[in-house]
Amino acid sequence: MLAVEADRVWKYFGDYPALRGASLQVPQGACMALLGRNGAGKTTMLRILANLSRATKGDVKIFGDGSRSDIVRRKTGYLGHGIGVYDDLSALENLMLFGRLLGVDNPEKAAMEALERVGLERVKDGMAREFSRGMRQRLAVARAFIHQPELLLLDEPFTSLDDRAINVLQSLLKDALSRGSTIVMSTHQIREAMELATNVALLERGKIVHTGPQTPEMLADPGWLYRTYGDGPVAE
Amino acid sequence: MLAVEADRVWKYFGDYPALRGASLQVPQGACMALLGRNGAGKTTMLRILANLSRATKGDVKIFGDGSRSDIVRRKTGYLGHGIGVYDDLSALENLMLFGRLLGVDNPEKAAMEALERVGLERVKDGMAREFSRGMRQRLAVARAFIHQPELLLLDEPFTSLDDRAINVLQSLLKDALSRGSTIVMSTHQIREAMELATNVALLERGKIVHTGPQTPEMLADPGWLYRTYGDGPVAE
Amino acid sequence: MREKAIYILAILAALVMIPNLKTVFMGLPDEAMQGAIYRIIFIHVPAAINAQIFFTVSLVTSILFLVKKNFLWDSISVSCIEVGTMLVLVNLVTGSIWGRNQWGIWWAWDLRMTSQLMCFLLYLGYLLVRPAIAEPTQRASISAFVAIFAYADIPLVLMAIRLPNVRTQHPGPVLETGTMAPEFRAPFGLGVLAVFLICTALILIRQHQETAQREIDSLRRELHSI
Amino acid sequence: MKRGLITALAIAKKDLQTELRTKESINASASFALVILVLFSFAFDLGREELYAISGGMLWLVFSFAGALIVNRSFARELPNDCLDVLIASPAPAWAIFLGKSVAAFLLLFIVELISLPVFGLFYNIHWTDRFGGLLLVMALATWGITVVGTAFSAVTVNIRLRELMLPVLLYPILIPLLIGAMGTTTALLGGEPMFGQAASGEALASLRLLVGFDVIYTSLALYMIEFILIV
Amino acid sequence: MKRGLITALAIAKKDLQTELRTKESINASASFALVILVLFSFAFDLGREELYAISGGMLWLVFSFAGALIVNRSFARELPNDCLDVLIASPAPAWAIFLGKSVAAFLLLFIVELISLPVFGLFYNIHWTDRFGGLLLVMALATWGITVVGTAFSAVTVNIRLRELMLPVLLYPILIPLLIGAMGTTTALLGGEPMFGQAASGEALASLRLLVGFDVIYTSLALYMIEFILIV
Ligand code: HEM
Ligand SMILES: Nc1ncnc2c1ncn2[C@@H]1O[C@H](COP(=O)(O)OP(=O)(O)OP(=O)(O)O)[C@@H](O)[C@H]1O
Ligand SMILES: Nc1ncnc2c1ncn2[C@@H]1O[C@H](COP(=O)(O)OP(=O)(O)OP(=O)(O)O)[C@@H](O)[C@H]1O
Ligand SMILES: [Mg+2]
Ligand SMILES: [Mg+2]
Repeated sequence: MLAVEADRVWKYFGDYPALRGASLQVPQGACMALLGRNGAGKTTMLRILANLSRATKGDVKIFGDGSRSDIVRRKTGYLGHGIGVYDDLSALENLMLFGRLLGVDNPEKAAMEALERVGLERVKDGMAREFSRGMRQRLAVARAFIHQPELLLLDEPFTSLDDRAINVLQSLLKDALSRGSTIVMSTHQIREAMELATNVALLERGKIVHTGPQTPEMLADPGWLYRTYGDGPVAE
Repeated sequence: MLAVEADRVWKYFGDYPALRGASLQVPQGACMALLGRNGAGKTTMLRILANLSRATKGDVKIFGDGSRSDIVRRKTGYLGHGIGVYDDLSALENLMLFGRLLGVDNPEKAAMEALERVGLERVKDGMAREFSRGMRQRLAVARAFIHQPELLLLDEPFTSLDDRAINVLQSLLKDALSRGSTIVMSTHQIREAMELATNVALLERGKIVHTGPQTPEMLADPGWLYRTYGDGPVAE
Repeated sequence: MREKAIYILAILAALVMIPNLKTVFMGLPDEAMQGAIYRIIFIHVPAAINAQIFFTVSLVTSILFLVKKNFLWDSISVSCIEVGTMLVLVNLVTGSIWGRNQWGIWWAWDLRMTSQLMCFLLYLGYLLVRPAIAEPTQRASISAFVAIFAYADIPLVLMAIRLPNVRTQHPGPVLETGTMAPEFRAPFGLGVLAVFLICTALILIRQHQETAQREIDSLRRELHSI
Repeated sequence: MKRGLITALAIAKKDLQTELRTKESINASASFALVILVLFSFAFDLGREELYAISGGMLWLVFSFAGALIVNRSFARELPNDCLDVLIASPAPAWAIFLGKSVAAFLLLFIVELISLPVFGLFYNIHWTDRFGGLLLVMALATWGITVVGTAFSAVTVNIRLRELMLPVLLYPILIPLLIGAMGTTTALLGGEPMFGQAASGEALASLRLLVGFDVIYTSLALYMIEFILIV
Repeated sequence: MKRGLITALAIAKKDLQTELRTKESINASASFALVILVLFSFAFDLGREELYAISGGMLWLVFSFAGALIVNRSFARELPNDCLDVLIASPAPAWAIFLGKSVAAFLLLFIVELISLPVFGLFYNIHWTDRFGGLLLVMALATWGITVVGTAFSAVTVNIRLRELMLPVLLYPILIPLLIGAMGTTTALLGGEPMFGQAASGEALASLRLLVGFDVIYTSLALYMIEFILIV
């Protein structure tokens, strides 16, 4: 079954079409890297998939369900540019709150487990405000994972992280993949993404111009994809 | 002469020392890549060099001048996380305003030249608000360059840029270097930085643990520096 | 050392205050026009005078902080202002009670009362803004700035009953005009001294807490950053 | 429905927890109310009779200013780390998020009102204690109206620039009927008129009906429409 | 000094340009002023005499609310793209940045006042045209006081949570003497008293002196101290 199925999705901001009939299929269990230049529409696409924004035209089905029922929403985890946790709550309180909102059975237990997974159990009562950037990002990951989502939507998850934080995040994502989750992530850091990606999709000016499995060329040379399927890096 | 000379600089945020006696020398005409993990103190250091923040202890001299006179401030350009241009002014108005503030002789002429350098002369009357992310970043670069600064301080300039925008930025920076300017930039994207860097400095927990010229190892393997001089990527 | 100073101050305060309270309540006769209620003056005025003293200290230490950037000055400022604001509140409440008894109303909007209320609100603003700023250096600088601005009200409070063409509901000056009965003067002076001693002890305690709190905060941050 | 209410409760609890933990917002709004009361007092330097005549008006002006500040934070509180996105993406229904936030704002504003009322009585020498029950009823009804409409507009304005400017401009005109009702009843109550029974003029009852109607209409409207506002 | 003034002018021009281009803050604050005027008219259902007695008070309340909205944006306008950092890093002296922003805020508030004054006259049937000169003088002096202190506090609160709440809490108490002066003089002027000459009561002159004193003290204090809070 397909985890994500977007069929000719259009999204207008005013008169400007940020997406112009983008179609995307992500099989279950895959890790899809959504690549594309600045302004190509990656964030827009992910927000539509996460039901944060409505497509102007076109159909989006998540796990075969086009109606955005809360059953589907309970299966998705979203991590955008912001970390999505409250600065004035402790790590544990944050996770318990989101556990409750996401309909997790035992929010406290789930929260503790999530904290352990990201290695924050020691500081569970610390306010998120006091965390360093790396810790905040981990808390955000724990938050996005707390309900063991079957579909993870990540917008530039590696931005501004150091090598060590990137490793932690990658191993968490690998874990999730091995449990059968599906991942869609946008990124400009192609090398880091390719460690995980099984599939890639290339967005250009609101259209998907290429989708396919990851190939060795992409790993070896990050620019290859753009040169082959996109319009290449031209000097302007 | 040294362009930047920081001598055992301490910066306390309250009682927390973000910098603990960091010393940094940047010779004139060099491009220094300031590397370090999240929270190491890169941003703090750059802000002190840019006179946006005062060191608690220690001396900072820019072009041999420790007093932060406005002559020195006129020689520095700073580009932080934010792009530092006004959304409701046109590209030209923005640059003319900053030209005037920076004491450029003929603000209008300087602004037009700067726009040409970054390839925005076509849209000089467009509001910055309407620019795409890549265009905004270029405008920010033009802003930081308008007074032909002899010292450029850049905080993670490559973040969230696509390959093409990175190329444009890199060639601008190479230009500046060839004109004799000095650059200090922080970054996590070591590969992109190494294209330009002549020197590297590694910050760890508020101390500079290594400075030296760029070597081929660094180019080939971005983790090498951390492993050799830092405490290496340990699993936590 | 600090602890000793606090104990000594507290003991001194007790030594001054207890006999003085005895004089005030048992020794002095009721006042001719007001009856027993006039005894409020022995807390109403010392509270105001001490508040003004501590605000003045905070003005000086705020300026010192801005110049020297040493957190010691900041911690003294904030302790002085906390205690001073409490004293102003005491002054306002006792004044209101007195007014209710004398004039039949809790409050009249004359210049003295208004300026004193303004003083309370200004320093309350200081105490509100402080915790909203997370970064300590910034917090201390901004606090110092606000404290200096707020102090501009103090001369107004003092002048309020001394301006030639302003009529106030509040009684005029009694101290420097010598209208205070001679037997009231000693207990009054001792009252001022007692409040001063107690509050200085409080300020020392608060100042210590403030410093300790900053250290704890930074230790916790350090722990987190590992 | 049940899950929705659980969500609403969780959200309300979270809002109150963060607000009351830092106590900033409640302290600041209470002192804001205090400061405005003081400002009014020089602005309207009136005799005793006239003071009573405008007492309800003043009180509700202060409450509605404080209310605008409180609801302004209602959805804005979700902005810093993009928490709003997470809430919307979660299975929590939009109306439950909205309801939770309205309840939290209501409680916060109510606390501020309870703090300001005695201060108001003191400053203006107005007796309010013997009509406290009636006042509480009016306060509860009108405060709910202010917060429910305010929270709805807070959701509308959360993503626009100049949020803090636009909110009052949108909010106050809508609140006018509610405020007229609340002001009238409050003035009557403070003037010594009872609310029910023989001596009541009937106007108070009419005002109460107005308040209830306002609350019912706007609460249902907001609950129903919030979905369309939050997801664009 | 000369370069500082050029900078101040450039900053003031920039602020006015962005403001007048989008007209956001001026529209919002003018409509806020109007809305408040309308609210007042419901809240204070008074006779003609009493209206004149509180006219100055009402007017300055409205102006100071509108002023708080305008100065709130003064430094906040620099936040979106971290423009404030760029300003501070530039050779422009802090006092010049501050001065430029104060001037811009002054002009904006003055425009809003000039818009609201006739509306006020219409709503409340108050004649103001024959005392326009005196009113202008009072407005200029008091508005400068409001904006200079307001801009200073806008710099203080620019980076703190709850900015829009903290600013009025800090600002209004400091403005009390200024507002008392402005309100008194304005009421007298609207009541028909001339400001100078034989028939003047002398109080107006005392108030003017108060306003000038306030302006001078706080302007110099702010210009001198702003450096310490902008660069930390
Ligand atoms: C809430 C209302 C009141 C306030 C805010 C208030 C405030 C003050 C203040 C600030 C002082 C100045 C102390 C100093 O010189 O440093 C003072 C002094 C004094 N108050 Fe009050 N007061 C109030 C009510 C009253 C009432 C009702 C009375 C008596 C009927 C009273 C009698 C005095 C006297 C006799 C002094 C000493 C005057 C002097 O020589 O300075 N006050 N008050
Ligand atoms: N809220 C919005 N209003 C108007 N235009 C928007 C909005 N959001 C995005 N856009 C426009 O839509 C286009 C796609 O934006 P989007 O953020 O999806 O790009 P992206 O691929 O995520 O780029 P980046 O790599 O820079 O993050 C851009 O041209 C952008 O300017
Ligand atoms: N304004 C501030 N208040 C309190 N602490 C701060 C502040 N700015 C920075 N810090 C702390 O100082 C340390 C250094 O921060 P800094 O931003 O300089 O790190 P960095 O090297 O730039 O990290 P990153 O790679 O994540 O950008 C961190 O622990 C951070 O939490
Ligand atoms: Mg994006
Ligand atoms: Mg940084």
